[in-house]
Amino acid sequence: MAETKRIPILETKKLGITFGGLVAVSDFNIQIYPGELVGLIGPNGAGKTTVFNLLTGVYKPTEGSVLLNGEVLNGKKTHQFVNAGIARTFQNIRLFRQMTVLENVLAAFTKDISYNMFDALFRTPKFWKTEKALHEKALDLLSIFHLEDKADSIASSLPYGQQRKLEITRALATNMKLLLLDEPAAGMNPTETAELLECINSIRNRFGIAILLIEHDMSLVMNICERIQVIDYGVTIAEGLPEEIAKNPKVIAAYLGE
Amino acid sequence: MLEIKDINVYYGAIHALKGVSLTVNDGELVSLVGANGAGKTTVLHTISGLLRTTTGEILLDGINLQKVPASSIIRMGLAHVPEGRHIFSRMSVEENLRMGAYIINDAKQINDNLERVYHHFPRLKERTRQLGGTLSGGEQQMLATGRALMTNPKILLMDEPSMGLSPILVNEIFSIIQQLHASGITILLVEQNAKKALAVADRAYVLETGKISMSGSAGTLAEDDRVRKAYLGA
Amino acid sequence: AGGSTAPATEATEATEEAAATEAPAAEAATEGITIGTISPNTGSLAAYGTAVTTGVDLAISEINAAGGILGQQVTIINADDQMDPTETLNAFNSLVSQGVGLIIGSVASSCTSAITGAANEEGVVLLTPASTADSITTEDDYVFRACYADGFQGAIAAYYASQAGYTDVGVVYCAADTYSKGLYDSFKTAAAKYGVNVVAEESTASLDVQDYTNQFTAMVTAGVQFVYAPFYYDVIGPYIVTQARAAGYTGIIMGADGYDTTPEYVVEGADLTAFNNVYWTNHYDPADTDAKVQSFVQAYKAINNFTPSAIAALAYDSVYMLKQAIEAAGSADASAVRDALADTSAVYTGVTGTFSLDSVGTPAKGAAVLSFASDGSSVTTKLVDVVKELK
Amino acid sequence: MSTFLQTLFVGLRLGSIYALVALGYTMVYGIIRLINFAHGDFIMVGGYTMIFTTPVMIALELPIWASVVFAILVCAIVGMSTELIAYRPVRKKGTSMSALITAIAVSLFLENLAQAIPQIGPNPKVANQIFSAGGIRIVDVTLDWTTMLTIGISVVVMVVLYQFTQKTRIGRAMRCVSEDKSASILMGINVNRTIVLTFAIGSGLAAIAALMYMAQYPKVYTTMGALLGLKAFVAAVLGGIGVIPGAMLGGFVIGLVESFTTSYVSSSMADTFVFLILIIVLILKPAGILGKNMGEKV
Amino acid sequence: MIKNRTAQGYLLNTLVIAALIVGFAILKNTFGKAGDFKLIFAPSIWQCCYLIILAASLNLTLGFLGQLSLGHCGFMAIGAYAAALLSLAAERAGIYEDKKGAAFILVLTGCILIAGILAAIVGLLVGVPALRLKGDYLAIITLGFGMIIVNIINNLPFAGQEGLALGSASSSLYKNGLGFGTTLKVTYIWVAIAVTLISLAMMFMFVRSKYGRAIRAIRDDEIAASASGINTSYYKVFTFAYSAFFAGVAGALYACANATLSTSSFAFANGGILNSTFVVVMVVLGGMGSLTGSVVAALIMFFVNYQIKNGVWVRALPVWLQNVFNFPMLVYAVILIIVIMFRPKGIFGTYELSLRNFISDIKHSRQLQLEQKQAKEEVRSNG
Ligand SMILES: Nc1ncnc2c1ncn2[C@@H]1O[C@H](COP(=O)(O)OP(=O)(O)OP(=O)(O)O)[C@@H](O)[C@H]1O
Ligand SMILES: Nc1ncnc2c1ncn2[C@@H]1O[C@H](COP(=O)(O)OP(=O)(O)OP(=O)(O)O)[C@@H](O)[C@H]1O
Ligand SMILES: [Mg+2]
Ligand SMILES: [Mg+2]
Repeated sequence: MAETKRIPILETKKLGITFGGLVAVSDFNIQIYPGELVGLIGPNGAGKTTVFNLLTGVYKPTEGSVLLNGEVLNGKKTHQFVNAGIARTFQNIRLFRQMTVLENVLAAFTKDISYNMFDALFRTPKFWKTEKALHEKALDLLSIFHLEDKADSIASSLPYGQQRKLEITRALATNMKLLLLDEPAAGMNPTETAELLECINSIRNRFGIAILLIEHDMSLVMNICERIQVIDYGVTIAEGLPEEIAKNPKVIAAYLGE
Repeated sequence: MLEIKDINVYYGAIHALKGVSLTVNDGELVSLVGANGAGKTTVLHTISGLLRTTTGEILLDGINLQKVPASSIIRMGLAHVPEGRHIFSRMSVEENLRMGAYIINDAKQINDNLERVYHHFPRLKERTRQLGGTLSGGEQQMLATGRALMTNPKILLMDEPSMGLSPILVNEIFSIIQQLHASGITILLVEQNAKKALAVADRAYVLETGKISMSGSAGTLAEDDRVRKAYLGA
Repeated sequence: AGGSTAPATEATEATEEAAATEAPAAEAATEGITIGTISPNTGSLAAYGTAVTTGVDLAISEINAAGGILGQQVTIINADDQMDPTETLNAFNSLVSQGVGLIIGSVASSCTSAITGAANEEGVVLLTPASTADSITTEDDYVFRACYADGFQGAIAAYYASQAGYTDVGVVYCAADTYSKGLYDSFKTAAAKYGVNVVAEESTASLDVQDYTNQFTAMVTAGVQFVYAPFYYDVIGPYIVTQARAAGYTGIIMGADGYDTTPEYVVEGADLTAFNNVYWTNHYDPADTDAKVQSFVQAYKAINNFTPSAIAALAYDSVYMLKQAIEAAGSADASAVRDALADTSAVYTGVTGTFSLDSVGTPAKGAAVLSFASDGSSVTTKLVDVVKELK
Repeated sequence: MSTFLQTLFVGLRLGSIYALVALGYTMVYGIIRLINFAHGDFIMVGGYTMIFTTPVMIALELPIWASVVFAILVCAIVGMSTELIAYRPVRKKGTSMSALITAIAVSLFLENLAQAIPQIGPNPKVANQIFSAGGIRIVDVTLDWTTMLTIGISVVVMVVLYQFTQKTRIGRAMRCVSEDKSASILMGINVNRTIVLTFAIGSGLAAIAALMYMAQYPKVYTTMGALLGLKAFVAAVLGGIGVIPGAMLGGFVIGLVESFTTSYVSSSMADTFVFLILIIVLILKPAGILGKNMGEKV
Repeated sequence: MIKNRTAQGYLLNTLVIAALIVGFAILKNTFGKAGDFKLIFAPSIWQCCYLIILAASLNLTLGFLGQLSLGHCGFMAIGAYAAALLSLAAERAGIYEDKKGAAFILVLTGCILIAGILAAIVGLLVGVPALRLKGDYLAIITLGFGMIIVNIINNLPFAGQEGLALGSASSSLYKNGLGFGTTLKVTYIWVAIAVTLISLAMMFMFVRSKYGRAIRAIRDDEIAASASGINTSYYKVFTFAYSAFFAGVAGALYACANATLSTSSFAFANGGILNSTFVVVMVVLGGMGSLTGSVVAALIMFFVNYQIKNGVWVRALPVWLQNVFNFPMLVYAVILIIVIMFRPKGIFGTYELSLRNFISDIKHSRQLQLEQKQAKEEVRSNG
C-alpha cells in the first residue's frame, strides 16, 4: 500500500466514558485507514461494544473525540454518524422485526432518498423511479448473502444466522465507508463461520470499505484481520499484527488462554 | 433419565420439530448439534415446559412432563440455561443468582451455592451489585449459567453457553461443564462450537430442520464426514 | 317562540311543505299519539335521566288511565343520549325517523342545544323539561321549555341577597358545567342591578371535584356572609356544606334547583346543623300542601320509593303541557301543537306552578325560595317565600 | 397564613388519597406493564360494598370502618376474576395494546354494570360518617383526624408493600415476573399464580383506598373511579411507575399542586396545572421523580 | 415490474371506489322511507366519515410509529373549534350567505384545511417535547396535553365549555357558520365522503413511501433505526404532526355534522364513543398498522353502537336482555372484550386490503386446492 494514502478515515483521540463510577473505556486511540480490516478483541466486559457505541453516537463520550475523515463528530446524533459514513451491527441482533427482509434494507436507504412529501403523495415519476431503483439495489445487496429468496419474509421469522446476515446487509445499505461488526459469528458453527468469512472478504473487495470487527472466534479474527487491537478493562493492552498478538503474553493471560 | 418420544412442535403454521425422539441417560453428557434454525432451542424449550408439544411425550424419571405445570418442572431437579441469557436486567447480579435458588428454602445452602458460582466466575463476584442489564454480553452469559447452577440440578439443559465468550472463558465454561458432568449431573448441551461439544460429550444427536438425522457416540460422530463438513468447518 | 312574526310564518310554511311530503306526525296520529323523550339514561349524569323517565311515565300512566288525549292512548318512545351532544342528535334523528313529532328532552343544555335547530328544520315540537340555558328557546320556533331560564333563578338569588341586606357576597361555581356557569352568569348580572357586590369568586374545573375547602377558605378571608353556590344536590349534601362549615364559613349558602333532594344525600352520623342557613330556589316545594303537589308527590313515591326531584316534576308537567296543547290544537300534528304552545295566553297549571309561556317559549312562573333546617341528626326542607315576580 | 395552612392540609388530604390509589396502580403495572384502567372502578366496587355492608356493621354494633373487610374480599375477588377472565387470555395471545383495550373495556363494563344493577342505579349514595370529625387545630385551621389517618395508612401501606416486594420470596417472584416471564418459569416461579396474587393485593388496596376516600369524601357513584383513577395513575407515573415510594410521592405532589393552584392561581385551572407539572417533570426526568432511568444497553 | 403491479392495484381500487359511489347514488334514490335517508343514513355517513379519519390518523402514530397517544381528541377539538369559529367569522364578514354558492364551498374548504393545519401546528408543539418519552410515559403526557387543550378551550372567552351555541360567540353554530342541518347534511354529503377519501389516500401514500418505512423501522427498533441513518426525532415529530393534521380535519367534519360544540365531547373519557380512549380502541380493534383495519373498525364501532340502540332485533330479545341493552356501553364493553379475545392483534393485524392481493390470494388458494386434490388422487391411484 502506498505511503501517500495514509490518511485515516477514522481516528479517535483519548476516547473515554464512565458509567457512574465504572470506567468502561479510557484513553482509547485507534486509526483505521481506507480498505483496512481491523480486529478489536478483549475479554468479556472489556469495553469493546462500548467503543462501538461511542463510535456511533449511541453513547456520548465523557472525554476525547471521534474524527471521521478529519471531521469531529462529537455531540452528533447516531443518524449523523451514519450519514458521515459509519454503520454498524449489534451484538444482540436488532432488526426491524415486523418488517419484511426487503423493507429492512429499504429502510436503511431512507437518508439517501431525495423525493419529498409531494412526490410521495402524488406518486410522481420521480417517486416511481427512485423506488424502482432502490428495489433493485436492495435485491442486489440481499443476493450477497443469498437472502433474495427471503425478501418477502418477515425479518423475525428468519433463523438466527440469516438474521445476522440481514443485519450486515442493512448496514451495507447505508452506503458507509466504515463498517463496525459486533460479534457477527456468535451463534454460528464453524462451517457457517467459514462461510461468513468469505462473505466479509467479498464485501470488502466489492465496496472497498474499511471494517472494524469485534469477535471472540479466533479462527475468524486471526484469518482476516490485518491488524488487531486488544483492550482489557477499557484500556488498550496490545496492538499489532495477528501473529504478534497471538504470541503476546499479556493477551494470552487476559484473553486467549492456553 | 430423560426420554423424548416423537414430539411435534409448531409455531403457528411453522412445523419446527417433526417427530423428534432422543434419550439422555443418568449421568450422561449428551450434545445436540445442528445448523442455525434446526430446532435445537425448540427442543430445550419443550423439555422445560416453555413450549408445549402437540403430540408425543417427554418423560423425566418416568414422569410425563406434558402433565406437569412449567414452574414445577424446575422443582423436579431440572435447570435450563436459556439461549439469549434472559437475565433479570433490573436486578443486581447477586439478586439474579439468588432468584436462581428460588425453589430452595435453606439459606445456608443458598450461600454455599452462591460461593460456588462466584468461585467459577470471579468476574461476577467483582460485580455483585451491578444491575444485570448493564453487564457486557459475556458477563451476562456467565450470570445465566451461574443462576442455573444455584438449584443443584440433577439435569441441566444448556443452550449455547459459550456464545459470546472470550476464548479463555470458553475453555472455562467447558471445563465447568466437564466438572459438572464429573460430579454426576446429567447434561443436555446445545452448542455451536461443535468441535468442543463433541469432545466433551458422551453421545450426540444431529438435528436437521426439525428432524434427528444422526446419532451415536460423540467420538464416532466427530469422525463422520458429513458432520465434519456441515458442522466442524473441516 | 321566535321574536318577530315574519320569519315564523315562513318557517311554518316550509315545514308544512315538509310535513306534506313526509308526514311523520300525521302518520303517527291515526292510531294513538306517540311522544318521544330524550334523556341521559346512562353515563355520569344518569340520575337526571331517571328523573325524566319516571316523571314522564307517571304522567302518561295517569293520562292513559283517564282515557288518553283526545280519546287516544299515548305511547312513549324513550331514547338515551348518554349526556353527549352527538348522541342527542342521533337520538333525535332516530325518533323523528320513527314518525315522532313531539319530543320532550333533553336535560343538559349542551345536549338540548344540539337538536334545537334540527327540531325547527324538521318541524318537530321540542319541549325541554330542564334545560335552563337562556339561549335554548330564543332562536327556534319549535322549541319550548317547562322550566324557567337561568336568568330568572340567578336573579332571584341576587334579589334575595339584596332584600336580606347583604351588600358584599361571594360566589363558588363550577366553570365546566353549563348549569352552574349559567347561574353564575345570571347571578352576577342581577347582582349588579340590585346593588350587590360580588367581592369573591371561586370556581372548580369539574363536577368531579371533591374538595371545596380552599374555595370557602377564600370566602372566609374575603369576609363575606352570603355565598351563592349553584351546584347539585350530590355536591351540596356530602361535600360543600360540611366542608364550608369546617373551613370556618358560617354565613348563608344559597343555591338553586340543583339543591333539590339534598336531604336524602347527607352524611348520616355527621353534624348536620351545618345545613342551617342554607337557602335555595326551586320550581316547586315537595312539602307544599297544595293538593296538586301532594297528589303528585304521593303517587310518585308510591311507585319509585323516593321523593320526586324538581326535574321529575318538570318532566311530569311537560307531559301535561303537551296534553293541554294537543287538546287546544285539536290534533297531535306537530305544527298545530307548536301553534298552541306559542299562544302566550294559554295558562298551564302544574306541579311546578301556574304559568304561561312568554314570547320565546320560556315559562314566566314564580320560584319557591326554600331553606334547610336541621336539628343535627336530620335535614328537612321548609318554604321561606314564593317570589312571583322580580322588581 | 391560615390560607396557606389550609391549602397545605387540603393538598395533603387529596394527596393521601391519590397516593393510596396510586399504590394499587403501581403494583399491577409493576408486574404486567398494564395500565389497569379498571383500578379506579375497583375503588367504586369497594365503595358500594361498604355502603351495602354498613347496615350489617351497625346491626352488629361494630365500627363502620370494619366493613372494609368485606370490601377487601369483594375487591380482591373482582380483581382476580378480571385477571382470570379478561386479561389473561388476551395477554397470552395479544400485544400490550390489546391488553390495554381490554382494561378499558373492563372499566366500561364495571361502571355500566353497576348502573344496571337496580340496587345501585345511577343515583349516588352517601356514606355514613366513618371516623369521628375533628382534629388538631393549628392557627385557626383544623387538620382532621381522617387526613392524618389516611397519611399514616398510606405510609404504612407503602412501607409494607416495599418490604414485601423487596424482601419476601413472593415479592421477589413478582419482580422477576415483571421483567421476564419465561426466565421466571425457569426459576420455578408459578407466573400465573403470582400475577393473580398481585391482582388480589392491588385490588385489596383499592378497597382500603375506598375506605379512606369515603371517610373524607362520603359520596359513592358509579363513575367515581374514572377521574380519581386517572389522577392516581398520573401520580404513579409522576413518581416513577413501578416504584412503590414513587407512587406515594407522586400522589402527594399532585394533591398539593392541585390544592395550591386552587388557592393561589386559578381554581378552574387546577387540572391544567396538575398536567403541566406532570409534563414538565417528565420532560426533565423521563422516568418520573424516583424512577431509575437505566438507558438501554446496546 | 413493481410499477406495473402497483398500477394494476391503483386501477382496481379506483374502479371499486367508483363502483361504490355509483352504488351509493342508487341506494340514495331508492332508500327505504323517504325520511330515513335524511335522518338516519346521511348523518350516519357523516359520523362514520370523521370516525374513519380519526381512527386512521391515530393509526399513523399508534400503529405505524408505535407510540401510544391518548390525547388524539385534543387535536380533533382544535380542528372543530377552529373550523367553527373561522366559518362564523367568515359569515359575519358577509363572505357567504345561506351556506351555498362557490364562496361557501371555498370557505368550507379553507376551514377544513386551516383546521388541519392548526391541529398540526399544535401537534408539532406537543410532539417535540412529548416524543422524547416512550411507552406509557408518552401515553400519559399526551393524555395530559389532550386534557390541557380541552381545558384551555373551556376557558377561552370566545369558545367556552358550553359550546359555541351558548358561549359568548352566542349564536348557534347551527344557524351560522358551517353547522349543517339535516337537509344540508344531505346536500353536502359529498364533502364528507370526498374529504375522507382524500385523507385516506394521503395517509396511504404516506405509509407506502419512505416515510412509512422509516416510521415502521422506528417502531420496531429505534436504536437500530438511527443506526441505519434514519433521523428518528424528525420522523417521529413529523408523523405526529401529520396525524394531528387529519385529526383536525376530522374535527372540522365533526363541527359540520354536529350543530353545537361542547368540550366535554372531546374529553379523555366521556359517555359516547367519541373520545380519545375510543379512538385507541378503534385502532387496536382494526389492527395496528392497517389503515384498512382502522376504516373497518370505525365502521363496526359505529354500527354496533347504532344497532345496540336502534336495532329492531333488540326488541325481539328476551326482556331481561333488552334491559341490559338499555345500557349500551355494557353491551359494547362485552363485545369489545370478546372481539379482542378472539382477534388479539386486531381484525386485520397489519394486513392492508388490496384488491390485487385479494384476487391473487383467491387464485393462489384455488391453485392450492387443485394441487391438494391432485395429490390426494395420486395417493388414491397409488394405493
Ligand atoms: N449503559 C451502561 N451502564 C453501566 N455500565 C455499562 C453500560 N454499558 C456497558 N457497561 C459496562 O461497561 C463494561 C464494558 O461493556 P461492553 O459491553 O463494552 O463489553 P464488551 O467488551 O463488549 O464485552 P463482551 O465481549 O462480553 O460483549 C461492562 O462491564 C459493562 O458492564
Ligand atoms: N417464536 C417463533 N415463532 C416462529 N418461528 C420460530 C419461533 N422460534 C423459532 N422459530 C423457528 O423455528 C425453527 C427452529 O428454531 P430454533 O430456535 O429452535 O433453532 P435453533 O436450532 O436453536 O437455531 P439457532 O442455532 O439459531 O439457535 C426456526 O426455523 C425458527 O425460524
Ligand atoms: Mg460486546
Ligand atoms: Mg437456538
